[in-house]
Amino acid sequence: MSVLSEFTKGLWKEVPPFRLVLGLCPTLAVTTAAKNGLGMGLATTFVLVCSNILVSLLRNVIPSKVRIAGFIVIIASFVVIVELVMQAYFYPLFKVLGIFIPLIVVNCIILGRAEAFASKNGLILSAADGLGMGIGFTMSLTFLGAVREWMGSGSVFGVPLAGPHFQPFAIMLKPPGAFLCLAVILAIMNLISAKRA
Amino acid sequence: MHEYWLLIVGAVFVNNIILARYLGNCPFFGVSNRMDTATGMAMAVVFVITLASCITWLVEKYVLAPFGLEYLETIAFILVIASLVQLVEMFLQKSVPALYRALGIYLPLITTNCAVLGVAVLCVEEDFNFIKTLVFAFASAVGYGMALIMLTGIRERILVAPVPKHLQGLPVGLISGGLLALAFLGFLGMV
Amino acid sequence: MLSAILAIGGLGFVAGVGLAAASKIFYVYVDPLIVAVEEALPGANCGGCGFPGCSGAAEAIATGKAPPTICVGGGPATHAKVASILGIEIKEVEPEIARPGCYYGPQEADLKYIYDGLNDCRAAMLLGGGAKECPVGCLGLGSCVKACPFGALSMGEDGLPRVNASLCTGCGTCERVCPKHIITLTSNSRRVTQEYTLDQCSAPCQRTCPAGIDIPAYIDAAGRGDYLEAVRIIKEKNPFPLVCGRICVHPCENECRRNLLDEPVAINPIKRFVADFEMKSGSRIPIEKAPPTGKRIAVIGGGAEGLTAAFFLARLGHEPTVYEGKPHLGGLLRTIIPDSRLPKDVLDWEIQGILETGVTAHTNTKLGRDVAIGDLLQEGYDAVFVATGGWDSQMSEGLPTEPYQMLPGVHLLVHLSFAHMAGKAPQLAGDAMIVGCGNASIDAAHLLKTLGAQHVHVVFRGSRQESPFTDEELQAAEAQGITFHFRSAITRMFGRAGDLTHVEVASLEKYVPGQTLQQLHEQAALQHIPVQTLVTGAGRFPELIYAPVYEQRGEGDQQELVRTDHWETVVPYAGPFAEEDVGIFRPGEATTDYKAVVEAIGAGRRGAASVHKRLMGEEVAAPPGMIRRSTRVLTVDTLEPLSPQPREKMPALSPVEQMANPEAEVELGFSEEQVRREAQRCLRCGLICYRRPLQEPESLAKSA
Amino acid sequence: MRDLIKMVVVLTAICGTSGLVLSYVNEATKAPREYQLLKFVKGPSLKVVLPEGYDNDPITDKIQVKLGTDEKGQPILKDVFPAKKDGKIVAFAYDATASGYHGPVSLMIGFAPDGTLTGVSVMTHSETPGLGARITEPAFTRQFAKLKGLDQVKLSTQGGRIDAVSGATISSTAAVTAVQEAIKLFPKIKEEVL
Repeated sequence: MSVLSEFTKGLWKEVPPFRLVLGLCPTLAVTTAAKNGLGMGLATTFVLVCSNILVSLLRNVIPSKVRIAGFIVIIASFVVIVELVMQAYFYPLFKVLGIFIPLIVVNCIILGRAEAFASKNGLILSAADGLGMGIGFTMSLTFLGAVREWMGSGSVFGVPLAGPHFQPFAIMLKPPGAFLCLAVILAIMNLISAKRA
Repeated sequence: MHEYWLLIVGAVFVNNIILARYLGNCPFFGVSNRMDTATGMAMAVVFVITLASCITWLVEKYVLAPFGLEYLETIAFILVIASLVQLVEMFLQKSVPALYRALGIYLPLITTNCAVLGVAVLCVEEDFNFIKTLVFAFASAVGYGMALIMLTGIRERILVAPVPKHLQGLPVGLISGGLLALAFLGFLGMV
Repeated sequence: MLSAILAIGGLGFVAGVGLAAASKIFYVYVDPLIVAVEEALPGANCGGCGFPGCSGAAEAIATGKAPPTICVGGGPATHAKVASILGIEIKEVEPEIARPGCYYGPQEADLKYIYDGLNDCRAAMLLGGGAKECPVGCLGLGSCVKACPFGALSMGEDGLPRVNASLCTGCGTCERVCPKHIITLTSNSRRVTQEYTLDQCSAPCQRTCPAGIDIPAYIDAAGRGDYLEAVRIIKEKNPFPLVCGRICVHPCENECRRNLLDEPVAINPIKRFVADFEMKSGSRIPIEKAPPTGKRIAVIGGGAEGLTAAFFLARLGHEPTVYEGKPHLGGLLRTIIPDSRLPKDVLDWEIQGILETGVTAHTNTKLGRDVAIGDLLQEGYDAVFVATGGWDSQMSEGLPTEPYQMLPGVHLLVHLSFAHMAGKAPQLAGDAMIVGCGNASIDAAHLLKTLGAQHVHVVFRGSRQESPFTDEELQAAEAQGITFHFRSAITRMFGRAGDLTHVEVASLEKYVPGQTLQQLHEQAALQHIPVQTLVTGAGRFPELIYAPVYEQRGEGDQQELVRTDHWETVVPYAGPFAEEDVGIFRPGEATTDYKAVVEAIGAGRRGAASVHKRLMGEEVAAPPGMIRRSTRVLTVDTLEPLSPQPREKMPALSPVEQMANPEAEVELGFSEEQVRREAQRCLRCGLICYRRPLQEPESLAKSA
Repeated sequence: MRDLIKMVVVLTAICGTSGLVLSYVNEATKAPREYQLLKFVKGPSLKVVLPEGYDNDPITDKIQVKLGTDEKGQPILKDVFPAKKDGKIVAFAYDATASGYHGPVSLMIGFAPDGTLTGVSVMTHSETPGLGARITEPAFTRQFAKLKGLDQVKLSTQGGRIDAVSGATISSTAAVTAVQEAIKLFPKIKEEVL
């Protein structure tokens, strides 16, 4: 139960959308470009770490009957902060992520970590857990975004990478592409895990 | 009337809340393994989305907007939804035990179903009136239930199909969802 | 700013008040116990407990409708947690584990057709019961693997499921989904009480073994060099591998499929080698035992059968105590087998091992002289199992002229008539019954009348036409107060303390061999005949279980079972070699003697299984579908070309050496290399499969 | 009962605190948020409708013009975005809205100080894709440049110099109407701005 292991488990062993299959909506919806994935991931990480810290601090104060409601308010407050800040300083990203910024509040990862981890563990461990999970989530989203952007628009982070004769797979930017792409990534992760074991 | 038909067809098919708007994906893949749980979840979602959207609309209109507090939408809505779900759960358990047994176990899952908050926020963003909010929320939820039940039907059949080992389970479920979404893409431009 | 605080704070206030009020208004009493129990359960909703999910199970546990141990998925840790919530102690539950019962995957087995349909055993099963020729072969499509809620199963390269023992919780999901019932749960108790049935794979040798040892499995283990595993497999059916390895008549080798090719596998010498290996290692392998049941059982007779019964009763979690009339345990193994075949120190080591599994033994304590069945039951034994041995062991004590009564009210005709000649016969009172005396029945009846019996019943297994008596003789006898029961069998005896009170006689008119006692009860009237004396023409006492009768007292919820001083007898179910299965004195087994120690061992194990079933409240009967001598079993009568390989020769002392040292053991046992070579000869047979060169797909297609 | 009170108090306290913090954050980010909103919603249109060669940021320098009061007495304000060169206003732009086929059509209209249109750009609309939506295309909007006065800014069918997008008369009319509205406001705004 070291801080390091709590941190690193989120990076591969329990990397959220791929292993825990939590937080699928933003994973699928905003990853049309690597940049969007990165932005969403960072926003989520911020909320995750902050809410983990606060929930961990308040875990003995909140009565169990209003636990969920209390946690949600805490999370929602951070989400609103993110929303306002993003609107003020990263407007284009704010516009792209749209409705999915308020929806960070119901991202199962955040409430899940608050419930399952932060409400039972101390400050440092909870922060490490949140940071690890957040970074894992960010990496996953960025990766998925990069793949979809590369296939769907022929570029990654806006940098053209596919050559002049590339015909973009427009479908990759649409919902079916999101589902298919995630399916293939999950299958590859299964394959890697099987090979390792 | 015409307007409402468009709203309904748009919410159920064209902008299907899961397959086109990517809302509520976790339970979409989580409970689509068995038909009875999927049906139960679908019913519970229809109920909660409709109720929650109406109440959040009232909150927005009569609490937030008059004071210029629209920026607190997220926190107010989620608070309302979480409390509402819990209230409904308690109410059903006491008053309609039969319904509680059928739907009750899915209710806690719904709090974190982003479709609920998502539809509530959409209604406010689109500046619907109360009736439109009611219709849109109900239609969206029906679209959700329909997609969930369709995917469950597919996944139940896939269970006995020879799926390559590493695709078994969620990956093939995602592919099924993707093909379903591809089919729904055909509705684009209908409204 | 104030408006924001007020709005959100107000919403929070309203929500809080709303929830608080709702939790009062809509308060539904949920037993906190149920909630606590449910939290302790794993939540996998596997259904292994038989309730709809964990919440259903929690409710059942909390309301006392189910024991805290029903959660098979959670295992002991969960049981302990649940029990501590309920505040009760738990009884340990025997761990179970899934075991696939097929050894040849679809690539190696004979197929009826090539299956290319839905990837599911249940679907494949619909097509003529699956692609395999063998009716009990694994279809290899992995329905069990997919069903396992704990990920304990995987599909091997050979197309057979593999169990990861550390993950298997014994929930039984695989057993329920397997359409062929190939993969089953198995525990120590299930294995030691197992009989071979038609719906499982068995090799000819193991079906022929009177003890029922899983021969292919132990030879396989020996061939791998895992000798102790081989011993463990043998001891699930036979606690005497050292003894049997030396003196067994090994009927198994007669049935060995290798006979079709060259010579049978040296099954018994391999057993001897592995048993010797254990002995030479100086320590004994640990014997798996079921959790203690707290039941005490007296076993009468310390011979091979009694010790076997005691050994298996101990393995089933009971507390057996052996009563032996002679100063030493071992019975005929000690008295009539010469040292040159079975050295005494080997026998002693073997018996010591049996005692160490938890068997108490009292020697020099003879039934009827030092101890009586009524007294043993009075003392609190939950059952008395009588394994007094064959006529030869009776005779080895000489003919008693002062007969002591071993079983309450039961006499051997031969003892009674010798005592009568010596003028020391006991005075009889009340009615008497005679069974199995054949031609001497009427004379015996007269003898009983002379000794004071009022009315005499004669029970014949055969019909009136088959009896050796003429109608006149019968009429004359009946006139003298002798009643005949033709085509009848004694099924039970009843008594109180040390006395026989009455006997249950069943008509066999409608009996079909193979039926159980219960089935017989359903179609034939049972007569309860009050008699105080039962005389048998057999040379020995049958195996019998004496068990106390419980009475239900009190009314409604206050009902409880109270033990009385009445008893009844239970007949152990007959093994595969009995001709008929009902009645205390049944032909083919109980009225003859065991020609070989391995038969006595088989009877001892079945006796233990019968006692166990009785104590657990189950019907004492052979498992349905048990393969009997008369059962037709699918097998093969020719082998595909295989290269012959001569059987290893048993090293033995030369005649000269034998003369020089008559006490020395003659057969020396295989060397390790011989065992390895010999084990390779085993074809590892199944029902119709056996080890053979892999067929090429083309030749398979041609043969199809 | 104690439990219930604690429940209410804790929840109210959390919510209240959250309201406090959020309203502070709201205030703190208000200015940059408004700036960003204008920059990204109106910025691209401004770039199109204002003539090249100005050296200021029209959004930072925006001027709020009071056009009158509504029925409640609240002032009606209009944002006017001036383009300056060397501190002198060379052009300015503001938006105007009219009803289209599917809802409001909102345009940004640029004026030179003499009232000549410097450019027109459609900011938001919800017209039918492929038909009404073609009013956003330069082929349509380009026609407005260099026109002056209500007489010229009319559909050609009504004697003006604007050709409607074929098959989308209503959308085209909406765009033209919006521009006309803007032109009507021009004198008053010019007075305030210059």
